[in-house]
Amino acid sequence: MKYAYYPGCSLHSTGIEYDMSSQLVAGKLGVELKEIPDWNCCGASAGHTTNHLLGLALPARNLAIAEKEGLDVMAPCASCYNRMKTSEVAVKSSQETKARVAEVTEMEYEGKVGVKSALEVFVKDAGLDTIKSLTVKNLGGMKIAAYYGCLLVRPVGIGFDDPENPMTMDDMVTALGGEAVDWPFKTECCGASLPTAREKVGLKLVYDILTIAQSVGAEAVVTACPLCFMNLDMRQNDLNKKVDNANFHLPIFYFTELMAIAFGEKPAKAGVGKHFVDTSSVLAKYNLK
Amino acid sequence: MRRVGVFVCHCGSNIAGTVDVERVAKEACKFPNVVFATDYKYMCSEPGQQVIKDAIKEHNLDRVVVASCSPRMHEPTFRRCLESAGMNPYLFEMANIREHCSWVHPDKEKGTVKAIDLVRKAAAKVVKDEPLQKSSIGITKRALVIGGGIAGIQVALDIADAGFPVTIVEKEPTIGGRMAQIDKTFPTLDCSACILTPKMVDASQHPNIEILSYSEVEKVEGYVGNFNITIRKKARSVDMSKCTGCGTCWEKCPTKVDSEFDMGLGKRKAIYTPFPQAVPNKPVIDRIHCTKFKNGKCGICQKFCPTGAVDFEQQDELITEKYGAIVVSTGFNQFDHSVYGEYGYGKYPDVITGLHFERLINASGPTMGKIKRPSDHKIPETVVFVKCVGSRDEAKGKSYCSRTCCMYTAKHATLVHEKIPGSKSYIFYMDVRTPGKGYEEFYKRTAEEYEAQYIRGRVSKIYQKGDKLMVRGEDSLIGRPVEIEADMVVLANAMVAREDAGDLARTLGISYDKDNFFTEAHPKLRPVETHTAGVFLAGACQGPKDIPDSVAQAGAAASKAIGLLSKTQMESDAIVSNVDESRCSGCMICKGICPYKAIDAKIITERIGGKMAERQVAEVNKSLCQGCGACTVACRAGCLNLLGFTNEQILAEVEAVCL
Amino acid sequence: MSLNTEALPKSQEVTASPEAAPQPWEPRIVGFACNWCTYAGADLAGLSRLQYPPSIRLIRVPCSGRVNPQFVIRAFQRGADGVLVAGCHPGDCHYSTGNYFTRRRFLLMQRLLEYMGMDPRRFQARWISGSEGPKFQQTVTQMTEDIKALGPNRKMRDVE
Amino acid sequence: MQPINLTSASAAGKDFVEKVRKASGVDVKACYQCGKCSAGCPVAFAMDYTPRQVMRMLQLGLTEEVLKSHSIWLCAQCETCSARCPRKLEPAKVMEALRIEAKKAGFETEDEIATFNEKFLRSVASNGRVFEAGLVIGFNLATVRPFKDAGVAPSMLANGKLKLLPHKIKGRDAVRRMFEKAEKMEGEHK
Amino acid sequence: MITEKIRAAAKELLEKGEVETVIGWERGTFWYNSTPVFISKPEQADRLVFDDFCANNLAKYLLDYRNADGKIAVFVKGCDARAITRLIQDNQVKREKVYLIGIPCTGMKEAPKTVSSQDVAGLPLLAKCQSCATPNPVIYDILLGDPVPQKEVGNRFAGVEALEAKGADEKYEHWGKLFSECIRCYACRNVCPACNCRECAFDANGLNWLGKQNNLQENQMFNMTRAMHVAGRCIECGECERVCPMGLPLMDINRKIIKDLNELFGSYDAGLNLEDRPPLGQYKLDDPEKFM
Repeated sequence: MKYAYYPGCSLHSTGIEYDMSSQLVAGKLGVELKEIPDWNCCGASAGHTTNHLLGLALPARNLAIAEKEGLDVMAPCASCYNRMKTSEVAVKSSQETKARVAEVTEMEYEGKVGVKSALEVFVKDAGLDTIKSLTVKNLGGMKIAAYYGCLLVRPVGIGFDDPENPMTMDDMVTALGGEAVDWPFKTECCGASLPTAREKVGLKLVYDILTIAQSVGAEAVVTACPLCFMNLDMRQNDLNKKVDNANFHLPIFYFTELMAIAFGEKPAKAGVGKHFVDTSSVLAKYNLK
Repeated sequence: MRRVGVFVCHCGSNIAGTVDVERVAKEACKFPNVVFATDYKYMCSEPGQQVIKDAIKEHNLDRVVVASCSPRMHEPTFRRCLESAGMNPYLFEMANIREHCSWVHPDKEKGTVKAIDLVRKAAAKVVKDEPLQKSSIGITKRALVIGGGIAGIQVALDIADAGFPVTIVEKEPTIGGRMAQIDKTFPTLDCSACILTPKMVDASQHPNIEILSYSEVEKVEGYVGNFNITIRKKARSVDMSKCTGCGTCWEKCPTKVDSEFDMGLGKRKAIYTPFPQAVPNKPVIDRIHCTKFKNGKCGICQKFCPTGAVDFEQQDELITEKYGAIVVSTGFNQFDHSVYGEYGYGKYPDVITGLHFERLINASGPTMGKIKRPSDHKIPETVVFVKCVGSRDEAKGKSYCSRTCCMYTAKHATLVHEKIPGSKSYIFYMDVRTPGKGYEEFYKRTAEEYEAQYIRGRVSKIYQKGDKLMVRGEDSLIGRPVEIEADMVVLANAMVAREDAGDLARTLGISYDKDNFFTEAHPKLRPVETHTAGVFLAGACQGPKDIPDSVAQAGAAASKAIGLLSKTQMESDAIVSNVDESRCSGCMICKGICPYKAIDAKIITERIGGKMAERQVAEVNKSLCQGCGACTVACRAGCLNLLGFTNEQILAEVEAVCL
Repeated sequence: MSLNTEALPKSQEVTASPEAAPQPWEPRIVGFACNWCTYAGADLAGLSRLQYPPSIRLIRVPCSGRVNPQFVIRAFQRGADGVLVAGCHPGDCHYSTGNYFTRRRFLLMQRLLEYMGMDPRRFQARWISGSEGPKFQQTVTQMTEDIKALGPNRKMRDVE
Repeated sequence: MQPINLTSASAAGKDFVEKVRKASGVDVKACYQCGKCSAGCPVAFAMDYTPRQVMRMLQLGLTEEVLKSHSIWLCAQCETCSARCPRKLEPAKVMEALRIEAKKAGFETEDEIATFNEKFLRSVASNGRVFEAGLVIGFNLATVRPFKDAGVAPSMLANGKLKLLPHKIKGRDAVRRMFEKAEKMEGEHK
Repeated sequence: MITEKIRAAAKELLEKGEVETVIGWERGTFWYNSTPVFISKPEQADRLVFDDFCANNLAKYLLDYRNADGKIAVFVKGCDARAITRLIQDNQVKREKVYLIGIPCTGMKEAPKTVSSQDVAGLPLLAKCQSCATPNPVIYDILLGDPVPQKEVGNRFAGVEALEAKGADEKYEHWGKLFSECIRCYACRNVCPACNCRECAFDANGLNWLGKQNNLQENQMFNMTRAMHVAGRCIECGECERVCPMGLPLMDINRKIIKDLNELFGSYDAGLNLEDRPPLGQYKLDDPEKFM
């Protein structure tokens, strides 16, 4: 299986671990990733809340480049995936939109290729049995809360899993030998740019998610979005400082990091050393160092 | 040469508004055979019909065309008018220039042209009309009630009191229906069993009522007054004649199964009666769970039965009976809220439905009337009620309002306050709809005396947090999101049709709407009849409704059935098929087409070539024929013709319309 | 005695140009409607004041099973530009099986008409129930548009 | 609290509602004010008007008041409301359309969020990709909190999570032209 | 050789008085068409013959014997036998009143172009025999000669498919030209075993299904209505095409109907077995609804 790889801006900076671990997992699963040459930013939520057509055109340019090589796109970041899927669906469903987007991007995107999120490619398409068979060091029952955020599962028709109770990552955790904890905040929003742009509001959302995760006894949280990762990982000590009796030490993982480790890669190579919240203690507990 | 009179109706401004009625009348005069044409403000009114009668006499008319509304509305009216003027009512045609013309074509010029065409069509057909007579058929003076809930029982009692034998066919092992599961009934809070069980006993003891419980209607043939209905009496594995209902069998039976009657909150045995006051109080063996049927072992119930009533070899029994009228009262199902991911897909044990709650507060329920939450049997302090679950929700549920939830939720809140001192109940609502007699006062009392906190807003998410249920909503009156830590949540699920309602409708030949509720003949004027003569509706199977409305409808349906059965003869429609025996070659292709088996072969003798010879021809049984006309097309030689819609009449209409 | 082929109607389609003709040409559609469903659906469309082009003339029959394919040919002969046969959805027929025969007869008839050179859009059959007023309105509107595009029907008609 | 003159408000509101319908594909008249969107909205607690109230203000024609609200900026576009609306409406799309209209009308009630988005897009327009470090620093300076989250900078640098120089893509002029074109074409989404 | 068997069989039946009449073929005025013959005495049996020109389908003559008392014997080729089955299904002929003598048929020949040449072998098979799918009779009391092998028929709907592929106007042009040549002599109806009504709808006065005018649109009405009437009854005996004085390709219409019937309602060939019911006389719940 060969995909046009769309890392997105975060995977080259704040979400570097997600890129590293995705490459490793792709190697293990035999998925060939060919980075889209000269890809541009998908505009994320800033784009489509400023100019709707721009919000469709920015991802369309990347899709057009991928279409030239006849490859479907794989976008690990949930926001990039959501934006590209919205553009793909819009262009496919209306000739007029296709024409207007083509006019803006000055490139022809016919809609012959589509976009898949990393979760779809590495878990759903690969299949749980393949994952089980590749697991060398299983997670030994580590209690993990799978956090999907919103853009992977909503809106209906764009999201690829059940908007209220998605299970793809939970199944992956079980397949890797971990214990996927059932908790109600799988798809509650982490606030995206709010923790940065409007801290008081954004932090409360992160606080609620971490509190519930802790209350169900999760030893770690796994996610598939660099923005959710950054909010949950980087903001823990902000919360510990700013909110009394908040004491969060909940390691946050990318699902590709867990897969890489379970497939026998050295954790450091997967990038777990770069997190804000220390992951070594939980990894040691389940001798995954 | 015929003498046709054309009468164009204004229908106030409904027609005259967008059709030039005078011009239509003027044009009508030019049609062949039309000798008189006029227009009048309201043709269907008394004076309007008088205009027709006078014109018939004055102009010696032998055919009448009325251009007004849909024949489905006033064809009978004008036929009676002709009859009273001494004319055969079938020498009459209508042109629908209202529903099919004035109301749908705003352009007056085009509307008028079309109206003229429609009148020309009617005039062309009326010329070919022949006088027809109705024939009369006997009526089986016996009624069938499908569904033994409160509505079915009430219908049966009313018909039986009028002196006609009634059979109640009930799918469950006992009659009583949904009402038997309910604890108290609004608005008077009297106990449901206290007002239902006496009726059930009356029904079982009434000389005119026969109860076929644990039975279903398999096939319906025939037509009004002469239905023959095949009923499948499902095998109870208990001989009803021997069983005394002593209960030894279900005490000794080792197998425990979730009781459907108790909504899965309590257990029942493999041999069981759904609830103690069951009528007939004779058990049924659940062959899916009974170990005897699963692997041949056990059989304890047979051993201990004092009267040897248990009979494992009993088979389903098919009986066919003749009935004159059918009343359908099959009730409703509760909406399955597992489609709501935001409410936990039905996985949270303490998120229950209204019927579950009814079983909890019911004295003969699984918790003997104490409200204990299913997960850990603790008595809930904070109870949250969520209304409109599945109702008024085009996205995941039904678009309609289920009418009864506002009242039964208010009732539940009252009972929570009474049964759990110090408890607090919150009710999430969009609108409180309590229109019945004494309903609004009942609702107000819940809020004032029973401290039920009403919050206007739909609940967006319910999730488990520790042993509490977090309920997130918005109080849209002050515009603030709210959150409640509840011990138990009761969802007021929508009323939906039974899952097999569609199949039953097809078996009966009655129509049903997009939600599988049966369609009444006319929403306002004929609410308990259906388009199929002789089949009546009562209760929630026709649409969501509460007990008072169901019982009222039951009375109405019963009176309709009694009206039908009280007739000695019934006139069958004159629109029936007719065979031209001289041309019929006896190929009998028509026989296989007729849905009512109204056509059969007969041998006639006639003189052919100088000697008498026998020949087979088709013959139509006028009382069985319902006038669908499917046979007329199958007959290549065209010897089968449908009176009132003959080939000549329809060809005349086609030609008139295509000029 | 043989017929001269000039008498053969000119079969190329006369495309009505709406702008030119003073009064835009209104197609003439003959509709056979079953009394219990489609006729009631048309009544409901009237009750709900759903506007549609005045091109259709409904002939009421007790059941769609009463419509003889020869009526359809006769309608085209006498100048109909389009014919619609409409009845209850299979399974909902008031006479329980009437429309099953309609379905078979008109599936065959539609193909025969097409085989004889009649444009398939001119002959339609639809299931329209008593509660589907909007569907009746859309069917008539759509059919009128299709036939307006085709222009008046010259085939199988009285030879002018 | 002045009474709302509905006659003038709803007249003016009518064509604004039509503009919102064209931009978002949502007919706000269909909303029956059940409040499920507000109940599920993660940031409703911080809003001046809950999503339901925003829809109500549109129904009543209070165009300016709604365009000056904080809610339309705080909305994180997480689509929870659209996924659960019983009338199959999409309040998220309405919020998006209102934010665009507010920007056009010059109202940026949540100026910090508006600034963040502008900086984000300016970085994309000039580099073709977001230069995260530049964005954060630019945003902090613009919001006069130069040292906000400065603490995390060193460890991020060490972990290679912060690039000091933006990566300018070859096609950045094409991307810049896209911004201008989209601006010119009024960005209407049919 | 078959002719001796035929004569012997006929003579024996008549001598024993088992049948009143025997219907067969005899040499016609021209050597290239044999004509039907009705014999009632044993000695007349010698007139009977079976050669390459016995194309007539004798089944329909039984309609004239509806009220005759006593049995009738009739010689039936493969196609004729299917006609008998249809007539029995339409209650026009009682099985017990007919004695069927089956003859496996290798196909009848066309008349020669030039009268003079006597070369029989070189003559091509009749159109209807080229695509014959049932050379051996499906119903008979006795069978003269052993069954003939079923020959490869190829796609009998090729003509129909070629026509179907044409555009609407082309098809109308094609059929318009042909139907304008139809002189409405009704030979096709009179020879067709499927058309077994006592009085045809088109003959009945007062029932103006069909105008008496002999113009294109009435011809279209006649031919299309006949096609619909014989739908599910036509046994592809091809007689209508053979007897049509104007040489119209009538089988192209009937085969179109048969093709559609098979495509739409499942494979069905008329007259193959007695229990079949014509497709338009029944329905299946899951019938297709292509354009409804």
